[in-house]
Amino acid sequence: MTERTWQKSLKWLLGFWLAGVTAAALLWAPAAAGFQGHSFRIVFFHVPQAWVAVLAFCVNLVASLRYLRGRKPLDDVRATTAARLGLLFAVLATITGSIFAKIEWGMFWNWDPRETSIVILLLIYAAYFALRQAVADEERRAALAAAYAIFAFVTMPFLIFVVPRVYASLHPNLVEAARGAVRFKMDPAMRMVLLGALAGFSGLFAWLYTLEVRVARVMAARRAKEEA
Amino acid sequence: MVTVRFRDVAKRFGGQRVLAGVSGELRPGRVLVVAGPNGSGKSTFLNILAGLLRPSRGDVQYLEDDRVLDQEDWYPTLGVAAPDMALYEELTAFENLQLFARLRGVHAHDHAALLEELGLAAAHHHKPLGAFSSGMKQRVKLAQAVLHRPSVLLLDEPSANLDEDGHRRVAGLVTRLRSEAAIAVATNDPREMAWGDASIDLAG
Amino acid sequence: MVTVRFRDVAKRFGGQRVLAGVSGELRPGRVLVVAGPNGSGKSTFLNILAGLLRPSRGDVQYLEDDRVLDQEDWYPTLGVAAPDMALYEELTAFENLQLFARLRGVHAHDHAALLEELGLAAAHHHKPLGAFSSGMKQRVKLAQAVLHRPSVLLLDEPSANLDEDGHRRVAGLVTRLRSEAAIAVATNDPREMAWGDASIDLAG
Amino acid sequence: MHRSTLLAESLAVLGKEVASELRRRVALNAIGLFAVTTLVAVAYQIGPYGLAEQDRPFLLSALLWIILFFAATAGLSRVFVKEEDAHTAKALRLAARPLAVLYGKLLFNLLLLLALEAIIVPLYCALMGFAVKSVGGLVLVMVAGGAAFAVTSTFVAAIIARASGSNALFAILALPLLLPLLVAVIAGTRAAAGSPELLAVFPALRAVVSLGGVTMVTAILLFPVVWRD
Amino acid sequence: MHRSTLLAESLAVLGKEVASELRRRVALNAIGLFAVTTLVAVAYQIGPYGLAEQDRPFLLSALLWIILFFAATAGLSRVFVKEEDAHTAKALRLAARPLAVLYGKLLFNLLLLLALEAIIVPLYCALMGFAVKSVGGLVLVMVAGGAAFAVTSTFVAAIIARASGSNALFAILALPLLLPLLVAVIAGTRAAAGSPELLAVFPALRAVVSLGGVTMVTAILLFPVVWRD
Ligand code: HEM
Ligand SMILES: Nc1ncnc2c1ncn2[C@@H]1O[C@H](COP(=O)(O)OP(=O)(O)OP(=O)(O)O)[C@@H](O)[C@H]1O
Ligand SMILES: Nc1ncnc2c1ncn2[C@@H]1O[C@H](COP(=O)(O)OP(=O)(O)OP(=O)(O)O)[C@@H](O)[C@H]1O
Ligand SMILES: [Mg+2]
Ligand SMILES: [Mg+2]
Repeated sequence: MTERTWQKSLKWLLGFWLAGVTAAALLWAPAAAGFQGHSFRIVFFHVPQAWVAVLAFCVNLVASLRYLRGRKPLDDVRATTAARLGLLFAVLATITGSIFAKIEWGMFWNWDPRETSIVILLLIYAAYFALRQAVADEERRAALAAAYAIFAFVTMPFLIFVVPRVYASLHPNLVEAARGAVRFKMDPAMRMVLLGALAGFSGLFAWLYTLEVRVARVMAARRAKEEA
Repeated sequence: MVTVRFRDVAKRFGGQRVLAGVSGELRPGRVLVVAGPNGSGKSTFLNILAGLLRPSRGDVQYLEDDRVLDQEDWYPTLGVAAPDMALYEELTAFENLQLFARLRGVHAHDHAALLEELGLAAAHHHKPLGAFSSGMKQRVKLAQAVLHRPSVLLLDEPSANLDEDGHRRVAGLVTRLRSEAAIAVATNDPREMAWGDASIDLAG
Repeated sequence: MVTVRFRDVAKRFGGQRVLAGVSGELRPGRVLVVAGPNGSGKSTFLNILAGLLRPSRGDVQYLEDDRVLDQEDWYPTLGVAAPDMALYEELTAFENLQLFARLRGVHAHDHAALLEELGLAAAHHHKPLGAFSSGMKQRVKLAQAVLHRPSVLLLDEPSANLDEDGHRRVAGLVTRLRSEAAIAVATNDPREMAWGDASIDLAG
Repeated sequence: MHRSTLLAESLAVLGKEVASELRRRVALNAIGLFAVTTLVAVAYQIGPYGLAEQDRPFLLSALLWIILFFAATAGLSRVFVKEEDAHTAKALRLAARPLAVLYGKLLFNLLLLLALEAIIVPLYCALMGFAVKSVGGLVLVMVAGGAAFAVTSTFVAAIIARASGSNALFAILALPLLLPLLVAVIAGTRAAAGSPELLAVFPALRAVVSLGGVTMVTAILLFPVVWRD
Repeated sequence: MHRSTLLAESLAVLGKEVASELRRRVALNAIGLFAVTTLVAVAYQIGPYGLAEQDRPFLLSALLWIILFFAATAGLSRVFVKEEDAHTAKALRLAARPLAVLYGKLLFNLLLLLALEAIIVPLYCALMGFAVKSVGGLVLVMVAGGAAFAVTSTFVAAIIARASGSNALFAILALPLLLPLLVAVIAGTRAAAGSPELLAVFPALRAVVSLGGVTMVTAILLFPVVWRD
């Protein structure tokens, strides 16, 4: 197979896979106890979205580190693309999470540590783009953005570990009840669909990511040709 | 003794080509004059030699006894004065020199003598730079550039804002230092062009 | 047409006497050269003429058809360029001129033509000043000083940082404007001293 | 020789501030982000459940104004200091009347502050569960308070920029200007939150308006001195 | 050709910052004015009796840190921004190692913060009737918190100085990174207020110190990139 047809068939495969996972999530997965009606089905989208966001931010970290070592413009493109997709999926996870929270907890927003952490994450990567916008010079923009991304990344473990420990004590009933309920009631069929969805969404991310990077590469090549 | 070798140094800013492949070297004991009209890239070129700007193409090497220096080791050898470089206006002339001496690890230095060599009378040594005249600031800037006896001296328009006497003093300074340093002078002033053993013209 | 008359203008900063009683006048159509070594008080003197500094002794009067102007009315008549005066580096050359034109109520002005008269090619008109070379900034500064056709023009080291061509253009500008303005030029440059019809030497 | 009107000059100064901000490509398009970040920083510490019922009006009003005051300070403090640091003050001093400089910068700060309020206040009320009984009253307090703050902070920023040496006393002078104002706007906000009557905010509003007015007059009288000498 | 030690260089940078600030006091005035104004206004509005008993330790701790946090944010970015505005960065870049610049400016910001805390904290405790059971614990939290705070603010200041110098951008970049720290120091302050045992503040202190340590190491590794490119 040539590279193009190979890529094309991968794309189709991804499409079928996602369609299958969606159908399974909505129709096949058994109802889970402890949830209002069918609301649990949102988990099959919510969790993969959150996971892809985390994945994307890790890709951003790696690309930023590589940029600072090698100073290749393409690594900067990689970092930006990953951050943009990460931001997108984090927003999606927040939206689905809020809908979930409305159904399960009765409110769209509760300042529960999970919600808080993801908002801060969103703010950090929004800040990343605000920084990029504020620097005109391309090299400097890339270097400053990479430095900020790396610096921000090392503070994230604290966001995830320190913050909930202090905050759970504020309104423990809400948080623990919700989390406890879900952890225990995950049956094998549900787990399978969830894993399938995780794989599907990861594939979706990989596709979007490579697409954007390829476009950027072509544009860079064309610009180089124009300048020469 | 440090020699600075530059090969095919080119620089573009966005779409604009500023330097188009300059090669040559700065050698101890010699003065290289960098000439060219306003906006021809003289300051850009000196910034690249100092390692403050990355060239778009080509490279710069600092050689000490044929050993190539890492870029972190360029700075201690360098003395720079330039129009787009200001000293601290809240500090006095003396405090400014003291600061730069400390930063560069120069201990026993007679700042007063250096300032007087450059024609800044003792009465002004303890006045904040914010209250200095343009020519007096320029003299302090030059003192800052040479106080640590640099092996590479990059002077961008060294006698800007100076009077006749100042001009002569800078010429004297360059003469005194040329035996121990590799010197580059970027200038628009015909009198300074005469200082050079070699010259690069960036015009056109 | 404005005449600036100054009588026995003296200035001390703290204990230091900078100007010791200078008298004379700036007359339309004439160029007064203010000479003297660095730190002799040339810029201080121009600042006093512009009303930016209060003299310790003596006074300055602006006379328009023998009417004495209030100090608030000095500014609209004045054009100033000086080394310690910067324009906005975030704004482009064009935007800077536009700003100062608006502030001075000048409506129909061809900024581009003025910049080109001063030798700044059109390619640079829409670049932020922060990316300008020292000589290019100086040209914009001069354009800012003259764009509102001032009746009193105070130029402090007008061709600092300029190349040969820039020098000639500034000389041309002074020649063009001398018929309509009273001009004072403070300078260290022998070539500029030749522009004057009269001169004050602050040395000593 | 031409003369510009004070209005045209003020607008030119305003335009320059806006252009510089746009060129720095930050303050204006990131203004929403700034508002949200600041809000989250506070909401995060003191969520809607963290407060006892009887404390809410006090604390929520105080917190809201701390946020707005901070936003004002962060945006404003540099407008004059930057002119001094970058040596651009001389050109401005020569070309513009002092009052045009004051008005231009003041207008810029006012616009910035009102834009921030428009984003921050509704979001804050939603996020913190701050139930305001008289929305009209709140709007009045916000607009009057925003204007008074813009005046005071602009003037204080000018003082701070030139406070070296002999002017050092001025910085202390700013305190009695700011403090009563902050107290009054907090009281006004609390009144709007606590009572559906528009009249309830009037005592505080009167204080805000008169303080703002007095500061404005002081600023107009003193600014030329601060700016030119 | 000579070489200075990193320590000597850092101290030289610190000395320069202190000397400059003492002569112009821009940062000091901006920070002090904000902190004192908000503090007094809040104290006046809320006062020592204004809060429900059970909420006091938490709310008072949170409020204290919110004031400190915003006050500091208004002034800390100046260390780098003014070098760019005044065009002095080039000389510093050529003469000092990047790390000496980082350490010197970090120390300066730390001193500024500690000075601020030394004034604000006792004043706050007195005005708000904030009874702290373990003064030693509070001091520990304040010092460690101030240090961790200074690290992130200084690093972000270096970034924004090279971007545009906008204070709004500083807040946008720094606040989200400082929030976990804010949570930890508030918890620590509450612990110090609630228990006479020094040990009580240790869990929070551990979080603060480890956060400070990790960000410090990262800042050391990344700073040369930010400063020189
Ligand atoms: C606005 C509200 C919400 C937001 C922003 C949110 C955000 C997140 C994030 C970021 C994750 C991934 C964390 C990780 O990978 O470690 C996650 C996972 C998860 N969320 Fe949510 N969530 C929200 C509401 C909810 C609600 C209401 C429920 C259930 C009652 C829920 C159930 C889950 C479950 C089961 C997982 C995965 C398993 C786990 O890590 O515990 N989420 N959510
Ligand atoms: N950071 C920058 N971004 C964009 N363009 C720049 C930048 N720095 C310099 N330039 C451009 O590069 C060109 C050369 O500038 P440079 O300062 O090197 O000139 P120069 O020869 O030193 O001139 P002068 O005699 O006036 O000092 C100019 O057109 C200038 O606008
Ligand atoms: N604000 C001030 N405070 C104290 N002294 C000052 C102040 N401004 C100027 N001086 C002093 O006044 C003297 C004259 O300065 P001035 O700038 O007028 O000199 P100048 O003739 O323009 O010199 P140059 O040729 O170097 O520009 C100098 O000694 C200077 O230090
Ligand atoms: Mg140059
Ligand atoms: Mg002068």
